Amino acid sequence: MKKIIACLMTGIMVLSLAACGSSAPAASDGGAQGSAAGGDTIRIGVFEPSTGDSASGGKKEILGMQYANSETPTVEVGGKTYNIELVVADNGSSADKAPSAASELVGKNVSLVLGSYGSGVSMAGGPKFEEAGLAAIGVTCTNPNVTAGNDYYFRICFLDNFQADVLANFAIEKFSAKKAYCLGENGNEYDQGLVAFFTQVFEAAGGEVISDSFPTNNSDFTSYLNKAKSEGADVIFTPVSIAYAKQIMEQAASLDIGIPFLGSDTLDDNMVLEATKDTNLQLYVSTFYQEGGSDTFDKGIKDYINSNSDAMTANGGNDTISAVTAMGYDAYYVALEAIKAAGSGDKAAIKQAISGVKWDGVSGSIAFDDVGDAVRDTAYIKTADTATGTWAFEKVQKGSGI
Amino acid sequence: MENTAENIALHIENVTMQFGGVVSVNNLTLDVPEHKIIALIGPNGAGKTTAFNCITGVYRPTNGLIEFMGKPIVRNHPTGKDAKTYLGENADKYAKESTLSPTPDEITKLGIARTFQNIRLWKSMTVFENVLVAKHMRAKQNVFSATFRGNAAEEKRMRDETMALLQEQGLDSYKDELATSLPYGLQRRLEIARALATDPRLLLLDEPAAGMNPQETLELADFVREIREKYNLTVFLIEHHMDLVMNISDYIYVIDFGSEIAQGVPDEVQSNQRVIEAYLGVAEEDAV
Amino acid sequence: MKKSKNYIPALTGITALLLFVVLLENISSIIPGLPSVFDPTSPLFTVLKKAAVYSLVAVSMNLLNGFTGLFSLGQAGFMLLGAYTYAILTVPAAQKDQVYYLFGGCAFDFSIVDMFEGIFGSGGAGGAFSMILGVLIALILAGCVAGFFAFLIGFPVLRLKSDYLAIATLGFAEILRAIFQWQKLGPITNGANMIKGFPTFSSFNITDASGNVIVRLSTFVPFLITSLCILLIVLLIHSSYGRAFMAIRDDEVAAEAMGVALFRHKTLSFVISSFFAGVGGALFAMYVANAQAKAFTSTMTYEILLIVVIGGIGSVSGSVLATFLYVACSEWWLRFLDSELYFGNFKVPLLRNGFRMVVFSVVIMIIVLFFSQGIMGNREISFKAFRKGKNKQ
Amino acid sequence: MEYVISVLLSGVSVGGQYALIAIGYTLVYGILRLINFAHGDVFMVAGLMGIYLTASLPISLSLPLVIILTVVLGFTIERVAYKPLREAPRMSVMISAIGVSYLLQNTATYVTGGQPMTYPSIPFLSGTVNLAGTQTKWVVIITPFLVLGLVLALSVLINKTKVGMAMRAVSKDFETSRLMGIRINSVISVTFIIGSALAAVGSILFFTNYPAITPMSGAMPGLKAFVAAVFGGIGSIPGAVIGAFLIGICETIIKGLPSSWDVSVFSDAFTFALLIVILVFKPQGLFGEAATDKV
Repeated sequence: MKKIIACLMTGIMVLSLAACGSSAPAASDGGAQGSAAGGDTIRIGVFEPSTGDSASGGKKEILGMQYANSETPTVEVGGKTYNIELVVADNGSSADKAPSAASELVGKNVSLVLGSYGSGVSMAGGPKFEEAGLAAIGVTCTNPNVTAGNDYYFRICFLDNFQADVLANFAIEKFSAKKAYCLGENGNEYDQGLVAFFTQVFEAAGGEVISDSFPTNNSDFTSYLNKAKSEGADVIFTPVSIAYAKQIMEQAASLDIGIPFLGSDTLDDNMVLEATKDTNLQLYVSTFYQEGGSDTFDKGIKDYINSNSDAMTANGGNDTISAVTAMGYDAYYVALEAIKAAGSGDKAAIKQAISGVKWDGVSGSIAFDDVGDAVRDTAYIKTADTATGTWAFEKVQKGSGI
Repeated sequence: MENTAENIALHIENVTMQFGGVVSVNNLTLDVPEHKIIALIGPNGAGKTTAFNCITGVYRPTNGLIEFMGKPIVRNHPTGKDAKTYLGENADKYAKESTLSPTPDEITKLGIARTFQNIRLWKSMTVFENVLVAKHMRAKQNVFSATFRGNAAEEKRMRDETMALLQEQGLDSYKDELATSLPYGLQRRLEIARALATDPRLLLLDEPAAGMNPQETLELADFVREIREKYNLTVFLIEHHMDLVMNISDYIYVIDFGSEIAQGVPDEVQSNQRVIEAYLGVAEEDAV
Repeated sequence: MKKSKNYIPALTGITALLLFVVLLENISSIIPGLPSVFDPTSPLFTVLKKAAVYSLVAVSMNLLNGFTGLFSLGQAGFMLLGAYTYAILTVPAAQKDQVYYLFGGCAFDFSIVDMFEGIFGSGGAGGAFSMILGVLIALILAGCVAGFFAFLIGFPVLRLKSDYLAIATLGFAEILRAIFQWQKLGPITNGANMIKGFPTFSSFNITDASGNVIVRLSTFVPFLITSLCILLIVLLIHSSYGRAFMAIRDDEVAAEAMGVALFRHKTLSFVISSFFAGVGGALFAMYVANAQAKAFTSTMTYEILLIVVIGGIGSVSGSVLATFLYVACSEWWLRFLDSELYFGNFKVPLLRNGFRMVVFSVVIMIIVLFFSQGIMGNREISFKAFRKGKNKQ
Repeated sequence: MEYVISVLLSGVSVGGQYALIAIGYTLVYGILRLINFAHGDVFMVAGLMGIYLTASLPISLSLPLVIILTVVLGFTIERVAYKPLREAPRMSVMISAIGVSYLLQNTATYVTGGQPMTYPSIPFLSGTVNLAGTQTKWVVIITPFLVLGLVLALSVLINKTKVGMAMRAVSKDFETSRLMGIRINSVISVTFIIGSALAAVGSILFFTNYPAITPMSGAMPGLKAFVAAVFGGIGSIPGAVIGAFLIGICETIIKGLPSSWDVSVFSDAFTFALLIVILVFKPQGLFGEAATDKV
């Protein structure tokens, strides 16, 4: 019996090694591997969750990169045309799977990395990239600690504190809110970070904040929502991940809650939108991109989604464009710019080149500061049109500049 | 027992064990004098093993006192819910004194060792290891000295003693076999050897001859006497084989439905009418 | 006695393994042109590091479940305690404000490493020595904190029967997680945010003045610590106490009747197992370079339990072997199952994201159902068995 | 006042849904002495089946089909993963249960692609109603009554029928029942069938109320239902139901406590703390019978 297992294990081992061998071309000594490795291919690593809690967002982000890749599959460097290949590794939305996904990408000799959706995995994978001297461009990881202390991590999105600032100001300007109820997941740095910054800004402006956290995998939100109502909150701020947001919206609808909801970029998702359809909910979210911001992009990606059933599934079964898709799209072009600026697929050169890259993307113009964060001073606020089940543009909101 | 000049090894007084509404042992009082072989007999379900379990700390008796070598080791009286449902006698006798309910290992440490009715050897361990574990209790060591091998001398002593014990019991040739691979008779013998390894003064044997043929039973009788001499033991045993009981016991207690119905030397017990009734059942048809 | 001689080949084996790991890690800089799998950043080394960490936790769980027969599912909780203790104690004071940015710094405004740097100096050899000493002490304290909590919780729960014990320890781990994520404890635990910036395995690489790595030790370090800990566990198992644990596993009533103080030995085993789980948790934090309560879920405990089962309940070498196979399969070799694969124009069916884990769980079920002894049963890989095999020929 | 009513309402409805899962746990544990870790995941799979079936079939057809398929699933799990281990140590069966739970979760992740799925709204159940100034779904009101009805039916089954008698006998003494000619395997299968059917009904109620399903949706309700079963005294159906309602209500009350106390995060932790306290002080639960080990 033991022998059978032993044989089986050996078999798996051999097969998979063979698979690894065939998919990863034998490389190269130390430095100039990017250009030497694939001949005329440059690989871009995609470090995104496609399983776990954040799978939904991760997949949409990948979608944007894939579309961009299908639009511009090559890059011209030094008079030579290189094919761009996207290498996807699933970080499983969890910090303990992230390092191995990161080294998977490193092992496949990518020239730079895009991702991830979610800050926790980015922070867990970051040291691997740093160690390998590989630059990573965060797409929608908004936690300040992603880039702080890691020279190799950059990002093209705004930060949590900026986003919370924007939303707090919006709440005050639009609803003259005096009392806000914040609800986040316990132990989720994204939720708790936004709630903390929101509280700072809102209280500084003389408002009152009540906040609650719910335990992971919670389903019943009616108690929290009823509490918000009985406390007389003017707005409810729920910077939670998609699955919870969906649950909260559904339950709020059946409770006839009557208080406007403010959401962060994670709520900018079809599934959340769907939950608000045919209800009397008011949902406002801050986001990176608003559909209609670039007609060519909108049209192009809708065609892409509609013509590709896998893409359709990844987008949740319809062709509404998520902001993270636009961000993924922009990230791809920023990466191309960096490769062009570096003049090769060499990872060290690319790292050097990134900080100087400027790009006018569909989500606005992108440039980096010294820490590696994108310089952004505006966010889009959009609202769920419950009659049609689409997003409607509300306004461009600036922060208070704290 | 009449002869009070003898030292009493084990003294059981008014012990009652009640499970819910069932009284398993009822007001049992008996003495086991030092260096004697005393038997506790009775029909199936009479409460013999329960009595053993009270002595060895597996159960906490509902009421009563147990003394070992003149010192109280177990004492209890019904309290709380037990007091309301208590069906036995002498409920107040021990109420003033503090209760004592040691765990089985503490009893063993005092010098009472036992075997089990259904053999309970450690099945994944060898014969040698089975006996060696019983030496663990009296070893001078702690978990650090044991892990870092600071107890090498002590470990060697334990191993040597174990080996000597196995040799005496004629089990040394099986020492690396799994305990459960031994033939039945040897497993019983190993259980006794294991109990001896705890350096007891009183040995409790729970049906040591169960499942043995007459020849083996006979050998067992000699064996029990032999170890009594060699280790200066007192033996208290439960048994069904009347041949064995009558052969080796110095004194016999008979219980039925938890209560004592007779006591005496083998001949007295053998001819006692209540004992015969208890074993054969009252011949009701004849009585009518 | 004969027994002590058996440790010599075992020690030689471990030393050889450690030397091999150092060699493997540095081979790409010694001999250029090797396949990319030997690059220091290749998945090979990530897998080795993770497996080294997990194998310690698996062995610690085996000590409890396999050798003492206590079915506890609290391993992730004790790892959490270890990880946080290590992290809080070693993040340099200078970085604490950045890491605890939501709470305006940490309540513990010191770091063991800093403390030693104060004594031995922070540069060159003194700095290295301070870091090693600081990390070691933090690791031991991590184990102690986990062990202490095990002692506290063990008092009520170790009296419970097998499956009740399992569910109670599982519950305890969940409670711990909720507490460590609580924003009100933020100044200590950093609330929901991760703690980072402490020394990791890579900090042990020897670098030259300009920061280039000369000798890599980042895989060697977890191997060394794990080997030491497992060696201790093996010594314990083969001591008088280990035998008492096994007696409890085989028959609790008989063990107690033969003078093994049941509760004391159960507590001992529980505390020791949790100590090593705590050290394992600290190593895990070093591996992922952060500490965050979110990672230490019951799924993690289940994963470790399944590793123990695959390796064979009651076999230390089985647990170690199973860990390396499990981690390598789930994180490396079977990854290809997650992406679409084409042979020419033929698309291999079923392959897409998540398929790897399905295949994996099916394999686990097959092992649980049909090979319930696991790879090793309760046997061990030993040189003795090796020699026996030779003699037969 | 409105607020108190709303908190209690959701407590009762959560409790009712836990009760339906808890019965499955308590029955199985009563008979096999097995914590069926996979039960919560069966509940989750029942929810997913509800989604996929209603997508292609009318509700009137798909809901009964959900129950039937869940029963088949529960039955199959027992036959494939637990029956071969009947003679093995209890720990092995429990590990097998954990394995099944892992498999169901991973398969669900694979099938759904890790996306949260939306449970369809079921006519009437999903409709809203205004009760004493609090708006809520019909399902919230109906759940406790439905649970009571099912429990009554179940007690009749257990106390009045032959199968029920066999189930009681097996839970009292496994070996003797076998010797007395009770077909153990059929009894166990019936137990799993009842448990799974109730879990399916539970899933319909639960997910109508909380319509997003992720692969992890079953784990927490499953564990809590188990705690409820222990709380009420394992093996006792009324115990499990009362335990479930108590836990459901306590949990929502904790969530509803003032935010300034910041204790709502401990609503899950509370359940487990309760479990530990119960196990330590009253291991037989509220209505369970104390058992003594035979030596």
